[in-house]
Amino acid sequence: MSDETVPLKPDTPYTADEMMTIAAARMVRNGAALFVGIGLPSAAANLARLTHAPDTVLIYESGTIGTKPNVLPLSIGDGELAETADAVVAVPEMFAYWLQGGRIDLGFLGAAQIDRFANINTTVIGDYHKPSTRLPGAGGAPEIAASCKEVLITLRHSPRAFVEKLDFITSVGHVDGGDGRAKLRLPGKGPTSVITDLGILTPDPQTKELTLTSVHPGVDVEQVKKATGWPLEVAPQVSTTAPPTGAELSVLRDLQARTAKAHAGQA
Amino acid sequence: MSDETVPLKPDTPYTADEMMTIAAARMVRNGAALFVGIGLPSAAANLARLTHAPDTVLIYESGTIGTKPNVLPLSIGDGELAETADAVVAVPEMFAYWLQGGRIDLGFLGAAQIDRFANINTTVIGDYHKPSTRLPGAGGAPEIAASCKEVLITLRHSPRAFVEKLDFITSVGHVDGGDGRAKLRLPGKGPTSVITDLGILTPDPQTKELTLTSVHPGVDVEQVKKATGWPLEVAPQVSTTAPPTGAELSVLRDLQARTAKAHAGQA
Amino acid sequence: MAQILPLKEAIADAVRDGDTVALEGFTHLIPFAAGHEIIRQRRRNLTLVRMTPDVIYDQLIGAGCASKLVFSWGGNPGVGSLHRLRDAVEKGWPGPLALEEHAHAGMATAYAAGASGLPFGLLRGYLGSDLPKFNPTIKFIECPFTGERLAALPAIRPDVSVIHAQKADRKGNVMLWGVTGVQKEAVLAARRAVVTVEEIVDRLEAPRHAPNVVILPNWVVRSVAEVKGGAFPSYALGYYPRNNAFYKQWDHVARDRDTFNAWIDRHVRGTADFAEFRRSLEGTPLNV
Amino acid sequence: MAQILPLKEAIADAVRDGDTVALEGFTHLIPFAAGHEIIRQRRRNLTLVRMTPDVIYDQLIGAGCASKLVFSWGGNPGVGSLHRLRDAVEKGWPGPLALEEHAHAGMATAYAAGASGLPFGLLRGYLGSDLPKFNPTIKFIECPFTGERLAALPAIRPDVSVIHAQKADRKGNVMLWGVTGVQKEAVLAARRAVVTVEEIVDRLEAPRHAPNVVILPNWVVRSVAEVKGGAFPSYALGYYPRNNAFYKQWDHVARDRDTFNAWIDRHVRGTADFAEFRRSLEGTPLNV
Repeated sequence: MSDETVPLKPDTPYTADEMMTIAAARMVRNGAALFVGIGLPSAAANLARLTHAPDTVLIYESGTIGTKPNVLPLSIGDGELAETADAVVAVPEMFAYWLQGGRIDLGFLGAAQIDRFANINTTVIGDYHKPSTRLPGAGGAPEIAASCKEVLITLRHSPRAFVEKLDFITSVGHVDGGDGRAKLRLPGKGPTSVITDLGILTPDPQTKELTLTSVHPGVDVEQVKKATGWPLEVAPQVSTTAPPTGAELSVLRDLQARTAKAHAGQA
Repeated sequence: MSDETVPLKPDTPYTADEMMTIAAARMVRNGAALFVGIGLPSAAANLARLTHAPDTVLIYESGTIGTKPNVLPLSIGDGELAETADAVVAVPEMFAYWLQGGRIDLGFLGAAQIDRFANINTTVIGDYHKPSTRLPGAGGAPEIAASCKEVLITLRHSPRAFVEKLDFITSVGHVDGGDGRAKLRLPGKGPTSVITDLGILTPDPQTKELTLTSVHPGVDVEQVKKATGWPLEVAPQVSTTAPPTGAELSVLRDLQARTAKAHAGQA
Repeated sequence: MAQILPLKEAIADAVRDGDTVALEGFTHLIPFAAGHEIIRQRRRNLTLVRMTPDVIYDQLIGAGCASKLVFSWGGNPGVGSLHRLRDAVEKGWPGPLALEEHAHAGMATAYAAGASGLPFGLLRGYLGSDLPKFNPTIKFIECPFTGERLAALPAIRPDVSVIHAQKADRKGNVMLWGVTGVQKEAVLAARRAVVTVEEIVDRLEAPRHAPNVVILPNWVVRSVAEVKGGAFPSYALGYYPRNNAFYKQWDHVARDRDTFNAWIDRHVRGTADFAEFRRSLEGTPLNV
Repeated sequence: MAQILPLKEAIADAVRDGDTVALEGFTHLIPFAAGHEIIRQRRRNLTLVRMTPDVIYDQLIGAGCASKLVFSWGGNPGVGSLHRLRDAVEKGWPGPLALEEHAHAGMATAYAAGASGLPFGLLRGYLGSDLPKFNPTIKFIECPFTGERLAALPAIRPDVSVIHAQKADRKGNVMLWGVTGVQKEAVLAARRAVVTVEEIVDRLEAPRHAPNVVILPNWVVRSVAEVKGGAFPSYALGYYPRNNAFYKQWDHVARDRDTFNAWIDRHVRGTADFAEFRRSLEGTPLNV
């Protein structure tokens, strides 16, 4: 029996963030080419690479292709990304030849706000010209969301994040639902899962409205509904996410411990 | 007294091609960035670099920037061009960032046919669909002619080459004369000299019609008129090109001897 | 042909009040020393351009050098907000800051168009995003072959681009490697390009296994200044690592206007050059 | 993910009658061995694409593999005409050859558009030239910002692109350097990419001072075939020089249809692979 399949002892504590990261990592198919944002997406992508998906090709928008960092990068262009990459290319090439070229299997995005069609806001909270909070902005997200064959989104669940109406549409998911993407002639199929600290939402095959399909262990459906700023669709059968395995948890914790140590000073 | 200024002994024989190459080389300003075609332009550009213009930056469309070949390349992408270059870039970058980017001072072109406004044909003799002679085609010439700050053209003088009407306009010089280039919003100022084995033609400042301004030693104006397929404009004062200096001739001959030796077999 | 100049002269020569200035870098090789010199020389009313404005842009904005920012992602990477940028946008302090906001793909394309001498750049982008509603420079055109809608952006042509590189030779030819972002495009798109380097050497040679080596010949660069450590607290691959602690500590300095002002006065305006700036940090939480 | 295959299988797997095929290379690293294998496998009705069709295209055209040529400069560099290309264009032998003719800048842009997933590429080009009169794929559009006329070309998207490179590793990651032309763009623009290499090594490392190193990860390549000397008579920087004598001698072989046929029958169709082809040249004027 390999480490992979050792179930977690029932009383082992793990955090909701760990569950979210692990659930996201599991969605990565081995061998896929991943376009990875900093933060939660980067942690999940690297966890996948260090567990079940060792041949995953990690691509950061800084131009690093096939990178294999030993610690999580604090920034998207850390030296370790360049030093462990199969190839490093200029940023215009990255966006033109690699992302827009349609060769990325999976885009991995975070968000400040998301709506029921998995459109996301990373620009402002409040009015654009008089924002209550000025967020960092689009970065690579609009074209990652448009051009990757498939997109995963990870963010923490709260009514402030899961909103009826975005303050700003930075990047489109399924637009206004249905065939909204097709009408815009967007190349990729858009978000296929939203992984939160409470569960997993999946777009309905027809309406493309996000639907709760899985809750993490110990989370109930009502809790997720309450954390969602619109009347949340719930699948007829809501499964429970498998809890972290011992292997998943220890690899993730080792990774984060190495990372914390490295980032404490120069890294 | 340096070698440069040693005059050629009056009885030293030199060929018309040598005179043409040397006259063309003299037009290169030291320090200029040159976009160089294979053949006569390459010989002239390298001669300039090896004589009065050592800081000339030679650029070949194969992507080699600041190359310093010891022998003339047979092809535009010879290994020596890459090995002696300051930088080598991809061909799309060469055309986009370097040529179209407007940073090349001088383009150096050959031609099969030329007309009175220094438009050139390197495509076909005869009808395009039923050519009597199929030539290699445009290569980089149309955009070299359009985008370099200034263009020099070298070719041998004959009524078959200097024609009333081109069989095909591959690359434009001064279009139909006057402000023809400005109307097309072409960035560079176009051909400023045509250097042949008989003399030098310069566009009239107003009409842009090629005008004979210099004949090589031993050539008379009538001879040039006869070798031109249209009634050639002649400047009020036609100067005589200074004959090759001993230094020019010996550097050119050494270069061509090295080249012939190198190209005899593998090179 | 590039002149080798002291940084102070290179900036004085190239950067004027009201200029559009791009200090580019994608996490790596951020031209901090050059940015400080712009603050010291009290340039005003600059339009600052950068895909990823980070701490040096926070400093330039907080110090009152900028009236406009053209950007696609503005944050302290891995840490959070840029408080000076936010204060300028949200509260107009120390002055109003106009924004021209893009996505990365759009800005990269617009820089490449600038480097290419094209009036505009073309991409599959911005479809469905609200960005074009707030940035009138983003237009859409129809493909003449397929009828698809594609985004069109005017070329970025900065008056001045400033980058930091690993090396130059004595003739001013520049070499950089690793993550090189849009630095080549920024230099080629600019009317004037200033490059700071870790060292000036007799002969340009990349270290073995250096990835993505980029060479900029001296005739596309206006001036080169040697500034050892000039990308601190960012990193220079092969020279020094990123000082992540500085980026984290910056969050505390930048949160408060007075703290920020005191820091800039003491460490940037109050020092003669980057070496003195580095020494002034000794014993402070932002030290190496 | 790239498969490592014998060349015969790689070509049989990737190249079909009627395909649009680009065997790219700019003087350097011309995929001669792969071109010969296409002749041996008697592919027909190919649309051949290349900026600089040279001797291998002369051979493919003379051998009857092609019905169309998309190109921007067709000659034997430094020597003269390609007689088989001219015979096909001027006399329709061995069959008619349709031409789609460009300038280099246009083709480079169209390849880059193909690699970029754009439907078309944009350039300042072709203004005043007769080329657009004879090539209806060249259109002009107006800049939405300045009103300037710019050329627009449909992206080149070959069914198959074939290049030769210096090295691959055992996973099929490819490395090339020196003059790399439009090879990266051709590979990324193609539906299927086949790469022949001088050698397959355990670990991809560029030699010291190798200029312009390009890496193509294995997941953008369909197959890799090791063919030592596979670019002969062109050159592979770091491996062998260009055999200029072959190019000069080719002029004599290609001038006459019968001489050409006999040469192709004897040396290409009559040999099992590239190694045998090379041996068959021994004692002939086209030998190394």
